[in-house]
Amino acid sequence: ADPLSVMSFGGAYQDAQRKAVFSAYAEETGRAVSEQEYGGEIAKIKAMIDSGNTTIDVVDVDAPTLLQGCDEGIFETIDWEKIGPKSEWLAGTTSDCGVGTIVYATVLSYDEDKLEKAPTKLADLFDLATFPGKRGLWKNPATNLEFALLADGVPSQDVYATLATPDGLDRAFAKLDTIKDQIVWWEAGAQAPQLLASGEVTMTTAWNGRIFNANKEGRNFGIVWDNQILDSNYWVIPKGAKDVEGSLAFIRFAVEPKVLAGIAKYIPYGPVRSTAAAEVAPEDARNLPTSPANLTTSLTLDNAFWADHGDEIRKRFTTWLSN
Amino acid sequence: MVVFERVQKTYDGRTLVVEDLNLAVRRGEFLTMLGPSGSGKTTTLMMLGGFEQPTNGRILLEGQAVERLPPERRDIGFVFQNYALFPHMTVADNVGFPLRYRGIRGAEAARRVAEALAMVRLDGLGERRPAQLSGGQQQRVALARAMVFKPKLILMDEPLGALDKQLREHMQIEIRRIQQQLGITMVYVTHDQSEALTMSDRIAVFNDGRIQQLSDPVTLYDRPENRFVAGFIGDNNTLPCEFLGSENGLAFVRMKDGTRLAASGPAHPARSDLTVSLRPERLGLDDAGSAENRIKARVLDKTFLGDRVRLTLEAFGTERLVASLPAAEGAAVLPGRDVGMAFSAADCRLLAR
Amino acid sequence: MVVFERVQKTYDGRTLVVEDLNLAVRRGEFLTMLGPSGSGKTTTLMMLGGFEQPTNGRILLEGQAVERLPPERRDIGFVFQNYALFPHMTVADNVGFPLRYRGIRGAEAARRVAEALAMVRLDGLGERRPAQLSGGQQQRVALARAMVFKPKLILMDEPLGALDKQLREHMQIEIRRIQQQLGITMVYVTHDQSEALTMSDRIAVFNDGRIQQLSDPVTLYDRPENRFVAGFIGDNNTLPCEFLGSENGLAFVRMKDGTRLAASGPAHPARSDLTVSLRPERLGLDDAGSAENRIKARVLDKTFLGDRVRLTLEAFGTERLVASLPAAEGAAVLPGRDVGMAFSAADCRLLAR
Amino acid sequence: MWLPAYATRSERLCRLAVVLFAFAVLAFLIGPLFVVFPLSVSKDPFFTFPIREYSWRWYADFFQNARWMHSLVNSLVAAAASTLIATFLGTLAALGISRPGFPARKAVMALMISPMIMPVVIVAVGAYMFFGSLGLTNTRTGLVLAHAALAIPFVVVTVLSALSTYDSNLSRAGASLGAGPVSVFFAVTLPLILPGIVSGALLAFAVSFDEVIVALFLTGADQRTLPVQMFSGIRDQINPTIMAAASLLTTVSIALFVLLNLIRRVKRA
Amino acid sequence: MQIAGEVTMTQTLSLTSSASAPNLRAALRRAERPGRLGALALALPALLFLIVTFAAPIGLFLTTAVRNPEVRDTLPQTAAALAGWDGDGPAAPGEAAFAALLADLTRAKEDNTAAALGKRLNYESAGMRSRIMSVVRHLGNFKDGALAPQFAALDPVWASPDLWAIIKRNAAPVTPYYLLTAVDLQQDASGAITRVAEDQAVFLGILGRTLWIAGLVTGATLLLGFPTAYVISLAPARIAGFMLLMVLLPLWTSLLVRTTAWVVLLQTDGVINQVLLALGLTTEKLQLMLTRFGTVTAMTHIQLPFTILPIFSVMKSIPEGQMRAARSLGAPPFFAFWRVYAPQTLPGVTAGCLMTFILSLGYYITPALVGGPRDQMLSNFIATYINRDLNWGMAAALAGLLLVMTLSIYLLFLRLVGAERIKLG
Ligand SMILES: Nc1ncnc2c1ncn2[C@@H]1O[C@H](COP(=O)(O)OP(=O)(O)OP(=O)(O)O)[C@@H](O)[C@H]1O
Ligand SMILES: Nc1ncnc2c1ncn2[C@@H]1O[C@H](COP(=O)(O)OP(=O)(O)OP(=O)(O)O)[C@@H](O)[C@H]1O
Ligand SMILES: [Mg+2]
Ligand SMILES: [Mg+2]
Repeated sequence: ADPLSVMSFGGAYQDAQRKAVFSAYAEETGRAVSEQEYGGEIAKIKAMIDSGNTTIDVVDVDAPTLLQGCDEGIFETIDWEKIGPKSEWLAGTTSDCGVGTIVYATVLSYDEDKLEKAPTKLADLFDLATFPGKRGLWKNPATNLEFALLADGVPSQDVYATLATPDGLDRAFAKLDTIKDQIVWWEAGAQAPQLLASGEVTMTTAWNGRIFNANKEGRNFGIVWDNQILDSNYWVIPKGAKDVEGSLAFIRFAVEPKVLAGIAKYIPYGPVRSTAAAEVAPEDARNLPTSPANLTTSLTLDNAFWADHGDEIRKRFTTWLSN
Repeated sequence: MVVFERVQKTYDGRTLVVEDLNLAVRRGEFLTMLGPSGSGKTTTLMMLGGFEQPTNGRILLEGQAVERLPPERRDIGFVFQNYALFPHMTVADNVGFPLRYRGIRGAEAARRVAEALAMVRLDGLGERRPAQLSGGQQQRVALARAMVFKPKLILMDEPLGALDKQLREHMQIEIRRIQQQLGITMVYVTHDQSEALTMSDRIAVFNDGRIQQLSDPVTLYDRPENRFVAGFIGDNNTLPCEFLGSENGLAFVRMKDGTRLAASGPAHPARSDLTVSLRPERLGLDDAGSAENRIKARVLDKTFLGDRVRLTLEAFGTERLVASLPAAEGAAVLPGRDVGMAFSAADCRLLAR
Repeated sequence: MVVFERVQKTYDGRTLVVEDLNLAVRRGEFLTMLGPSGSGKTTTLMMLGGFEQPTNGRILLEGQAVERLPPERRDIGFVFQNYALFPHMTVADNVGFPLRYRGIRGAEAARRVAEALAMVRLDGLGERRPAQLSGGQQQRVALARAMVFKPKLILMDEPLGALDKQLREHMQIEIRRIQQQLGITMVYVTHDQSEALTMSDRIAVFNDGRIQQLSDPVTLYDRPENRFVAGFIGDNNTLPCEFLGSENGLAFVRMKDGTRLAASGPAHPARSDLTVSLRPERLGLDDAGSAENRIKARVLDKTFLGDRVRLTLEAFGTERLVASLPAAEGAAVLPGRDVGMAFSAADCRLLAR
Repeated sequence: MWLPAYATRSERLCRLAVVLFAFAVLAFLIGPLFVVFPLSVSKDPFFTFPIREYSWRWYADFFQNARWMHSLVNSLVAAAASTLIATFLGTLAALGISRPGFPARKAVMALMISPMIMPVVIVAVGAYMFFGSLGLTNTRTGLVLAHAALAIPFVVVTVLSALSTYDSNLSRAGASLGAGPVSVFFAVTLPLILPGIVSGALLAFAVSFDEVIVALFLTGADQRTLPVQMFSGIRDQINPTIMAAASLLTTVSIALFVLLNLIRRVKRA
Repeated sequence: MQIAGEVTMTQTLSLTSSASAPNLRAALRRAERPGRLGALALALPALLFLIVTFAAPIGLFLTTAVRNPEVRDTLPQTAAALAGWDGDGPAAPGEAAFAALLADLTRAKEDNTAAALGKRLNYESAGMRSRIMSVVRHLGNFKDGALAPQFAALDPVWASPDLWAIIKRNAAPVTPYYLLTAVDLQQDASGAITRVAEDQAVFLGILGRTLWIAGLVTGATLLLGFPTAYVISLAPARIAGFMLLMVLLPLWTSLLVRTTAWVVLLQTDGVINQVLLALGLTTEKLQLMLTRFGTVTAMTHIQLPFTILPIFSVMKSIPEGQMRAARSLGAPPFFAFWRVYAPQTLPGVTAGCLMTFILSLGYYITPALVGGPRDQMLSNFIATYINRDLNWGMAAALAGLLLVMTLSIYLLFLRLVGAERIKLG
């Protein structure tokens, strides 16, 4: 059979997938996986489908892409019969067109070698008095506004309701204002550890996997799990894929508890399938966002909220940045 | 051999660069087109070479109209002002170029090239590049290249313009020699009157897109047909006058101050706008010789020119007149004094326009 | 007014471009530096203008050494070969430029500019740009600009080189007129001998960084001091000869074939390398006049030159000789025949080197 | 040369200052081209100075990693193809434009040059949309067509400038000697403007080989070019392999540049 | 015979009458036509190629700035039903409109077009997307009978006219929405054009920023480039040749490599900070990366050759005699330079500065990699709108804005300098 073409986000994440999933799949089925990578642009997937020549069989997408693509019908509908019981997935990580794979977190991180006193809670991000220095933040309103409200004392279950009101939005921006001139913005996931490594910032929000990896390369970065924001990735099959059955078979393999749990060995992204959690080695589980100790104050990103309000809030965010 | 019939040419649709050209080139002659810059000489040559189309009129080559004939099929040699040698080819390749397109190759071609190079005295330089040659040598290569395929007609557009005086005079003699030796018809363009006078069988004087006069050099100099030709070739004093009548083949005119002069020229000039034209060197000191005209003039200025002296004179009332005397003869003339001058009727041309 | 004292100049530290220049320019005179290309004329002028430093020697301006004086403080007008008009300024601004740095502004400046433009006959063109003027007009602007601040000295480096012949002759007269009218001292550079002869009070002939002769035009032409000057100014036949002795102020020489000629020149020339120099136009047909020298020669070629005829002769055995006769006189001479020629001893210069 | 002989003392000082300034500017121009070299041999996976340990690991990664090699091949193929198209079309166009009597020369030139000044994002997005409707996105054809369009002005400009020093009398001479228009072109014109065409082609190659934005939009995973690979490298996964790639690219372009100038110098001499 | 005679007649006629100007022009045109067509034929392939692969795509893309197909294509029945409804009133439209909407959305669900519609309507009013999608999700739950209450039950806003007015307004095939938004304007419910709220007004700011950065870069290149070009023009031939090579070399190295290099230089632990620290010029590391300073510096570095080369070529053509003349006329050195030399370099300065300004307007890579959020230029936003939001209309409107600026300066360039004067290397 032709190799199965799989596209993911590249970097350490894809390295982990390769080790835990792709090679195992090839070994087991005899069908090679041809890897592609992309930056998460939905436009890329759409362009491929529009060109009438869908060359990629399976894509790893983030939640907003899943939502938008599903609505627009650019993904094949998933026949869950062939994947497994939906009930084994965490709430909100199943969809008509996508199968949740891992959960990652946006967390607060710092360089333990450079700081005398380590931050312990999210609110420390906004505490310039105790922790002077630059802050790295993702250049995107999502997560930052949530962090702002959380740090301002809004309970996680009320965050989106608050954010939906003009007052709540103002409150979030006001909180960000308090550290605005200390912020260094990053855009790509790899920049956050780079900011820490180059000493550009004292602390930064970051994707937990990236921090983990930096530590593997000899850094000593710390993570504050308090108020982490969770989001998940999904396997989807782009419309018009040549071999839908084969794609489904691959996805089924990829989310088998053992296989899925294997990813955590290489990158600390937690499996969304509850039956997989049990398969994770305890020494790896510690680093996962989904480990119970880390989950106490977490917030799950509401992508529907951002689909509805993202446009407006992003404009406001852009203006706010420029002033 | 070549006939221009009512040829007109415009580049911009407004002004005629060539106005109405009628000209027949004879077989074997050396015809020069002489004229000031912009008078349409190059344009005429380009039309003959096939690089420009006449806007109106016909050009006949050996009796055949050539409008439809592209340049490469006209079999005319052309020497361009800057030689237009192909810089990427050796001298031999340059000269052999036309042979290639005439199916002449190999030993025969080599022989012809060597012959042509020998003709212009460049034997042994065949392997050089044009850039390795002096201006005069490049000129010879261009000549050899235009001759090597034995065209009946060779056109040259100011071929010596880029050379210095000495080399130019030398090449004039060479070109003339080759032309006579091979009996080629040549149409030659220059704006240097002495070059034209030296080399040509006939000269066509161009101005404003028209041929002003077409004749042999001596006639051109001695009997110019209009004021332009008189002024363009050699120095000239032009003085307004009035026609009185003619007698015994001589014309009589009255100058502004009433002086009567005997002149040569057309018997019954119709125009009112008449002048006499006097060459400075044909004015001599009044030595009681046989000259028909004698006048008194005041010497305003005297300039030393080496072999000659130039006098600026005032005569016929307030007219300025320039005379050029041999230095020895002029030595005695002093500025501020009056002097008697004489000249023959033949040297005093009555001209219209 | 200007004195060069043992001035030397080298650009590269190896060859002396100016070898040993001693020259005094008199107040109010028109002094021309004449010489072939590369003879150091421009260099000399540049040193005077302050644009180059002499390597050795002194230059005195009005008795003062000027080495330390930058060009803008020398108060010398300079007309450059390509005029160096400022293309971004109007003609009036160009001419007014030097006034600005002399504190002359407003109405006074305007008056001076208008005056200068009137002097060069360019009234009313003040608002044009240089690019909108013809070559001759640009030349006048350059002249006006160099004069407007009334310098005592004006330097000109081949100011007419870019103009065509007619315009050049016209401008020669204009420049001479202005110079005489204002009584300015002028140092003028040219390589055109006729220009030098026409305009100058004195001419310094340069060659190889040395002044070969410094005298007035007539002397220069009639009595060249060496072969270079004789050859450079006017046409010339140079023939080797042997010195026999002098008598009554005349020198006698023997030519290759033994012919004896009377010549003028130094009484006791020391050198063995001697020639006589004969100007073509000083050779006449033997008319039994008073000329000291009479020879027989064979006519090889005759070329028509308009007002004159050029004869190529063979004489003194196998020597080539060129003679130039008035067209009328030469009409009877036929190539291939022998002809008698005559010339005076004064026109036959005995020269060393 | 640096100074006229008549310069005053203050002028000399000023001039000295300006000359020093100019050399500083030249250093500013050249210096940054070389900072990538040390980083490419640093063992650290982050771009930090001073370098703690040296290693060739990133070069090894570059040459062993199929993705980098694949993108390198993609770039070479796409650049070669678009160079061919652009050189052919651009040279023809320049020949036409340089002829006397070319109609509407100014307007045509303005259009021909415009890919050079058009913000590349607009070109990229336009091509992305238009080619998408033709099924040309995510194909090498689409990328090559777009790159050829971007490269044409460079060819046109260089060939035109080569033609401007070409004496049209040479063509006339060729014709007068019996060669037809096509023969004249191949025997006379082409050899003489060849240096211009070659430098045009080199520029076209460089344009395509270096282009990021259009390639970002038009290429799918299979056609990804080296610059795209580097771009995502810098943005998404800071990885000194791009420093190795950058060092190699810089070395190659400097070598090409030096070679080109040597050829020119030899030709002139 | 007769025919031949006639031919000569007409020939003679045309000859004699040809002196008059119009005929002359016609004759000229006739004589020149083959040459013109031949020349055009050579350029035609390239022209067609550029039109197809370059001009047409851009043109097509720009039209999406006003295209408005979503409502028209997805809700045809609703649009028809709303045609007669008076949108100004306080009431929602009648039952027919609800029925039509339901029918349209049922089809849309099948066709997968509902999301695009939702997204489009969401631009006009936040939340529209989820309202539409929730109707779509609940399609199966609608029962016979009055629809209005059932809709209101899903979301009360369906009972108000505002939402319907938006649908009605966007039934038109073209919309000014994107263009207006691109200049921070909006159409309110009544159709009047007003300014958008302060915190939504982004684009004029970005436009101004784009112009300002391009201006800064132009100024900086001129400041650095002019003296450099001057020195090169003075230098002895060999050194000048070497200096020119140094100017040209950056043009040959990859833009990406140069930008990467600036990342390395500018970052907080980067070369510049290290050097400054080592020299003791600063005690604290400066934030250079992700700042305006960094962006302008990197862009200046990239643009500098484009400014230097035209200035140099003009300076080279100024004869040395100009300065000599000025000095001989009495101008001291500085004035000679300022009044005589500098003005003559203007054509080169104009060409270089305009070129740099034009090119700077379109920067994307450098601001994206070196710039901070306040340094992102129009191009970056265009790309984001495509890549992240799939919002073609907005991208096209911003592209139109950028294009208008670029083209106006390009036209100025063509007027003042001319396309023929562009030289490479
Ligand atoms: N290709 C052309 N397009 C437009 N006008 C032209 C062209 N060639 C020549 N002309 C104009 O036609 C006139 C005659 O030009 P032509 O070259 O025939 O003159 P010429 O007698 O050869 O002059 P010169 O002695 O300067 O070479 C001039 O006014 C010139 O400007
Ligand atoms: N700036 C310079 N540097 C080096 N050599 C120079 C310079 N200027 C002139 N020369 C050399 O000095 C010699 C004399 O030059 P100069 O310009 O004085 O001659 P010229 O008599 O004015 O000649 P021309 O009639 O050609 O203007 C020439 O050999 C020239 O090459
Ligand atoms: Mg001509
Ligand atoms: Mg000189």
